Amino acid sequence: MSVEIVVADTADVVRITGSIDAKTAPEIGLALQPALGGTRDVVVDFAGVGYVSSAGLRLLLVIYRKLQAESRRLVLAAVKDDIIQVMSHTGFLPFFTVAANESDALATLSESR
Amino acid sequence: MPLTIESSQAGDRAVIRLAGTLDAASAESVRQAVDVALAAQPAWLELDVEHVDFMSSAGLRVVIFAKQKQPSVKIAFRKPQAPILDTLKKTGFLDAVYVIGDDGG
Amino acid sequence: MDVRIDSYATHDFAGYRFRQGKALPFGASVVGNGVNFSVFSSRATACSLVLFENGAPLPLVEIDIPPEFRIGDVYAITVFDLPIEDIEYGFRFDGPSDPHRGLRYDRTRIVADPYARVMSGRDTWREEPDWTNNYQHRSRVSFDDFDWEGDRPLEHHMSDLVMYELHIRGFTAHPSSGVSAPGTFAGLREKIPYLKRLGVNCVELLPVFEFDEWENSRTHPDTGEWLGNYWGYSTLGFFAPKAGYASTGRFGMQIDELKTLVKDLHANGIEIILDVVFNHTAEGDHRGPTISFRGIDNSTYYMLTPDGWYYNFSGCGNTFNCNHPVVRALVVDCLRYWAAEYHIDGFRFDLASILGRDQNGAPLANPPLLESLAYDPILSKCKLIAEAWDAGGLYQVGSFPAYGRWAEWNGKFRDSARSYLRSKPGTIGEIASRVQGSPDLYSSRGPSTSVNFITAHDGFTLADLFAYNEKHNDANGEGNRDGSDDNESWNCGAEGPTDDPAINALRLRLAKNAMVLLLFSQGVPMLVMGDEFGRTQHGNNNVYCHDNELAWVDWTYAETNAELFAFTRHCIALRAALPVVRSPHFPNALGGEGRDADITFLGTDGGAAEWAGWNSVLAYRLRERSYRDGTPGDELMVMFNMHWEEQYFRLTPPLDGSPWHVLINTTMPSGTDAFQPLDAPQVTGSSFIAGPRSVVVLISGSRLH
Amino acid sequence: MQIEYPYSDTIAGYVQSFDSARMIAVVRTAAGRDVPVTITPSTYAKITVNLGESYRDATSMVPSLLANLDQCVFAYGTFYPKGSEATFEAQFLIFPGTSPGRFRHEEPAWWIEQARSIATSYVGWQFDHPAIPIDYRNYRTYLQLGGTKKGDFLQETDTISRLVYGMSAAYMLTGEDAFLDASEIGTRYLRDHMRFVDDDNDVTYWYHGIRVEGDRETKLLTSEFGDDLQSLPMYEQIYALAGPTMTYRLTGDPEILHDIEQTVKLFEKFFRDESGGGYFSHIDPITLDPRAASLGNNRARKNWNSVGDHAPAYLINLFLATGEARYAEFLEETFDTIVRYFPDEANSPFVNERFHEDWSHDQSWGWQQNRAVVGHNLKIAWNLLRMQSLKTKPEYVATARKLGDTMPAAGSDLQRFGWYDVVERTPAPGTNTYRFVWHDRKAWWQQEQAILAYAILHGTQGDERYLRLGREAAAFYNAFFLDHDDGAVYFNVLANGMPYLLGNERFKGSHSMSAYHSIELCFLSAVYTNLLITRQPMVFHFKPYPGGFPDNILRVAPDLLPPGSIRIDAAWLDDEPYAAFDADALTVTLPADGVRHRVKVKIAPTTWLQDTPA
Repeated sequence: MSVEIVVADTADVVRITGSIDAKTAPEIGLALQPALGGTRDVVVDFAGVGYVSSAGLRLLLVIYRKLQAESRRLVLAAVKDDIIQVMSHTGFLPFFTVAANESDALATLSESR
Repeated sequence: MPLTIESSQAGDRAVIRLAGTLDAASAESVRQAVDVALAAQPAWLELDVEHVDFMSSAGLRVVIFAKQKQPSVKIAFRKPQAPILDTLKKTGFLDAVYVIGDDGG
Repeated sequence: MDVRIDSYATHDFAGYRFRQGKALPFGASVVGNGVNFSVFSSRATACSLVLFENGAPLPLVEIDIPPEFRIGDVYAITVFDLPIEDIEYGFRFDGPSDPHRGLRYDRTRIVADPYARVMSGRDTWREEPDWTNNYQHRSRVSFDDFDWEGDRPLEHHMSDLVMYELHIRGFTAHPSSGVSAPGTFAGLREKIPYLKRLGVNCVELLPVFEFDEWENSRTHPDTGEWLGNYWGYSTLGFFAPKAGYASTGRFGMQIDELKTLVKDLHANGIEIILDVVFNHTAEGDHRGPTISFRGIDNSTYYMLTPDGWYYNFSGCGNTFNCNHPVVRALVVDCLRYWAAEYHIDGFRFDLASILGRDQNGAPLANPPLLESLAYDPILSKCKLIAEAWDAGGLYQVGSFPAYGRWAEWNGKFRDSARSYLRSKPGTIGEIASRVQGSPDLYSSRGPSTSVNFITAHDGFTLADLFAYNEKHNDANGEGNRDGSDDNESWNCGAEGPTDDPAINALRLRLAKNAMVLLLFSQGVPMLVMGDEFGRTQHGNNNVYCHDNELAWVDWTYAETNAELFAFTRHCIALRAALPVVRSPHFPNALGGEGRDADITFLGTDGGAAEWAGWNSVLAYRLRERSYRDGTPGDELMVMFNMHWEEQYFRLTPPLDGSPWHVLINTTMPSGTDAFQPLDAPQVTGSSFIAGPRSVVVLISGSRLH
Repeated sequence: MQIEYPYSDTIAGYVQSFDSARMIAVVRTAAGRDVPVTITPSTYAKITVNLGESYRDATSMVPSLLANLDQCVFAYGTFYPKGSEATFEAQFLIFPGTSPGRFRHEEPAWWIEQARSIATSYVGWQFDHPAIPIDYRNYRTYLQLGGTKKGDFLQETDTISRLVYGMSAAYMLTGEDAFLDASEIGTRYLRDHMRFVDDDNDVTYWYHGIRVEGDRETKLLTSEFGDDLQSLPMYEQIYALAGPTMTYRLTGDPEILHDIEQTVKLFEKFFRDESGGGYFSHIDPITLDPRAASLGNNRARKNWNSVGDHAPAYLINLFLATGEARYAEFLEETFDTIVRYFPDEANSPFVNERFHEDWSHDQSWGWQQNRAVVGHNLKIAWNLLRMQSLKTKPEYVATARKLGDTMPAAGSDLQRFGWYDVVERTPAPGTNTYRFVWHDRKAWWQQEQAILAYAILHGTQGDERYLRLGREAAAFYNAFFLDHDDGAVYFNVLANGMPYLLGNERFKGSHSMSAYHSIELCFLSAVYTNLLITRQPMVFHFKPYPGGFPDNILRVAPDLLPPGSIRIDAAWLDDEPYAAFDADALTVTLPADGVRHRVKVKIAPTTWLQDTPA
């Protein structure tokens, strides 16, 4: 598991590699602090994510709620289809804006606003 | 160049020899010549157009109209020049008439 | 840093750190950085907690719970720093094995937690299990958080419900369903727009508590068809949703998937009622497997004969000992859990009469369980619906101990409706009571007590009811011996499918007649999935074991039988539009003091009704109670002609003097067999001829303009 | 005089009351007369069925149907004299729908399926499709009642062109390839055999037809019809364009457009009356002179066909396909001329149809004298309202409504529904009835004009009376004109609706029939009913050639409808969803990939009605 934070001009981009589950969620949570602590919109790049467990989905929702409370926006990029399926069937999907890849994600953020 | 019209009768064959330019103006006189020729109920109406340099659509309509009025008559063009053949094609009339050369075809 | 003083371990074993746990709540719950396990057993001598890595054949560790951790009959332990998503757990109990005294402890077995909120082992529907595994149904730790976004149970008034009974798998398993996750909660969620279109506002799900579809599974000797426990009336864990019903069950996310379904149903105004089976468990009789209860406290959880055998009032081997205080508490905890955690709107209790038997099986005058459910603070707005009979011969339709709360599946509505629809002589009087909401049965409770149905999952489908005289259950592999022989069905002249247009037209008309009878009767109508477009089971009236097209909804019927669908939809919309047919009060059949009765039964000549047994024609005028104080409202003239010839009815003018309009006439072809009030054609004459075996409903009132 | 013998007739109207004890229903006719209709035990009833549908008996539903106030019904029965009265006993009833205000012909697929059936009949009859490939060499003008050929070897331009129109329209509705083949092959056949390209005058015109004799064919330059002998009638040239233009809407074949443009040139050069306006009805075959003495009573004349028929026959379709301003102007000029010269309210509710050069009325001509073709009046009303959607002018609406309001009393059958044929333009002295000129039969194409006129009158003017009149006309047509035995529609029925099958009127193909009006009716009824009245979406099919239409713009507006009333809801390219369309402009931008694609568009009314129950 690894987390990389890139500061793009419209938002902070968080690139996660590995699974997001009960084991990794706390570390990921910590690693995200620089981005979450800020004031800008956040893009989470899932290109390197193969599996998201219940705990992982919960982490994402918590992040979403935090940003929402600060009227900041969260976009998930490059999420694999089977993960999208799971998120859809467990009702997590509607909370998130999803983009095909990082650049699309940044584009959506710059468009609407 | 004015049009000269020369009619003759040979057995069941009426021949009208034309020379010059068959334009809209001269079409009316050709119409009369054709009417006369057909009055004798010939089996063939032969139009010798070897020396006709130009044949207007009006001239052609005279012939087509004649054929329509007397379906039994066979119509032949003798030695049409290229532009005339072309007109016959464009007007879809070629497959309704016979075209003959020197041999009398 | 964590400031809780109980957040540190006192004990250590094989690298697992733990301390004395909390006795309540029962089951496994996440507390800070640990997981608390609590389990009851009154006769065990020792208990150990067994932890597995997901799916592993052998345990990760087995922690003997120190004697000092036991308080009363409850063993509780908190284990710290567990990777909760990656482990399964169970218990091993030591204790006497003396079957004749009802004691069946077995140290060689690992048993599941009765309070397990997630169970693994059957994560994907019909995926062949590893039979060598000695711990088949495993408990798992769950997340209990969910973002409800302000949802809560809808609390529709009972009398406003139109219920729709469905089987999670059967509803969308068929390829024609066109959903992305066939046969799952997610699949049903994709069909919510369809339910909206149909107009139902409540779904009743066949059992969704974890069960084993492989229980007693076999292959049909002739067809080779897999036969198993498809319906699921055999519970493994009362707190765990069926993993195989969740497309995400293989990831252990069934809780979120089901809660999402509930949230979306509610968002669309549709309540969700669960069919719950507390009368027995999947452990069967003494020959059955030891899964949980038997190995934890056999004589507490089951009704036993004096010499330790299992009472079998359920017809399924054992009988859950519901009126034992401990078991009663489990049932109450369970229902509270589903109502509070899943926002479930109500429960239908399978063979509920068993819940009114004492520990020796004798019917109780005042069954504590039923009473405590009726007065429970969390369940106070939940629908409680009893299947008011059991397999032990107790039949309590109309007499079920209700405490003013309980509704009943009205089996008598089903029986008399079926008899009347096939023109059986002598049914006219009873059907008159049924259309009023069965005051003869529920006089003290009101029509909302009566859940009216003509078909249910158990028995013929509506289409088969008018296509078969006999059951055809050979596909069940029991020589056509299973299933009821008393179906009150009529094949209309040919057994099964036919090309005869007259017979097919009659069958369609009878189905429409049935829909009117069901949806225009006082009480709570219940349809079964697929009946709205003529689903067939080819004459099979007991498809409990079929996970195939026999039991699934074939959605192509929605096209081929669009006519019946459109008609049903019309009737449901009319019920919603016309409060007069879903009154919370029984209509008053007596006039007097210058006011008119709410309902008047009439003869074809407009005079008094003919109640003689030979008569198969029922006509009545039904009006809103507002007429009692002289305020005009809706008034209906309903004419049931179950006679094989057309019937002439003399019409008397409506009370408000306005003309009659035709709302329903099942003699008419599709599109003009039912109207919404604003389109209803005005009646031209002072009499009406109802076609052979048809139903006509006329309306008058302000709603028309 | 009082009628003292039993006689049979048809009553059409709406149930006012029904005494189910005596089985007597009172039916109110369009004239407002209440007729008691007795239902006897032997009375049978049926529901109107479409071509291709099986018989639907309604005998068992009669009491239910008659119990509906204002239920529409046709009753054929017998008047039995009884004192000064007469009782009417029904032999059979026909119900055009199974509840008041519900008409089967308003079902979304009704007219589409009717078009499919008629077109299928004709490709079978004319070309033995699908047994052998479609070849117009086998086309014959005359078809017997059952569709068999009469054995003549005459092929008429305008009749083939009408069939081509029918096939193109049927394709646009159904997307069936056979219909597109028939229209494209037919268009090519017209070009190869009927076209006269006149280079000296730089115009194109069309032979009246050909007589086929083996591999040679005699071209028929001038009309063979009695009305038009020895001349080139405008009417035939106009109808020569009907089929090709409709085909062009589907394919964008530039060759077709060229022929059309050259023919329009012919109209402008030789038929147009530069001084007086409008177009002459005939010109001399040789001199192309409208004033030639040889034309006899057709000399220097103008009539409905030469002035007005442009619009419905090809011009509106040409504008829909090209969107070119010059055709819009041509249309405008056409309708301005109509509203200016045709109405004759001082003398008659009917328009005057024949004119001298100076627009003075010609009321001595041939059979027409001072007589009215009822259908032409309705056709004018219908087309004025199409034009109204292209360019709004109060006089268009006024004239259309005037005709729509006066025609029922003057030209329709208020006892049985349906529309008459040719009547005197002025009532017989001392009466207010416009006498029938020859007979009281009802021709299929006149019904078409009424159905379309009142459909569009209601659809654009929203007046309930027009809806009723349109429904009555369509109910009569669908109840009596469909030939359920042999296919397609009858030419004529008697006033009471029974088919009239004698002489020329037995034919399924003739110089006026040939699947033109019957399918035009299906096409436009489907459009007006679905898109303007019941507000249901419709699907249309096209198959343009790559690079055919300028700028690859395919125009899919089905007809001239009120601006903003419809939009493209979805589009498919070879059945794959396709997004490159302008919903409100009703255009699809075709891919420039050099491939010929099937284009399907779903067009929906801008105000969409949800399906019941609401």
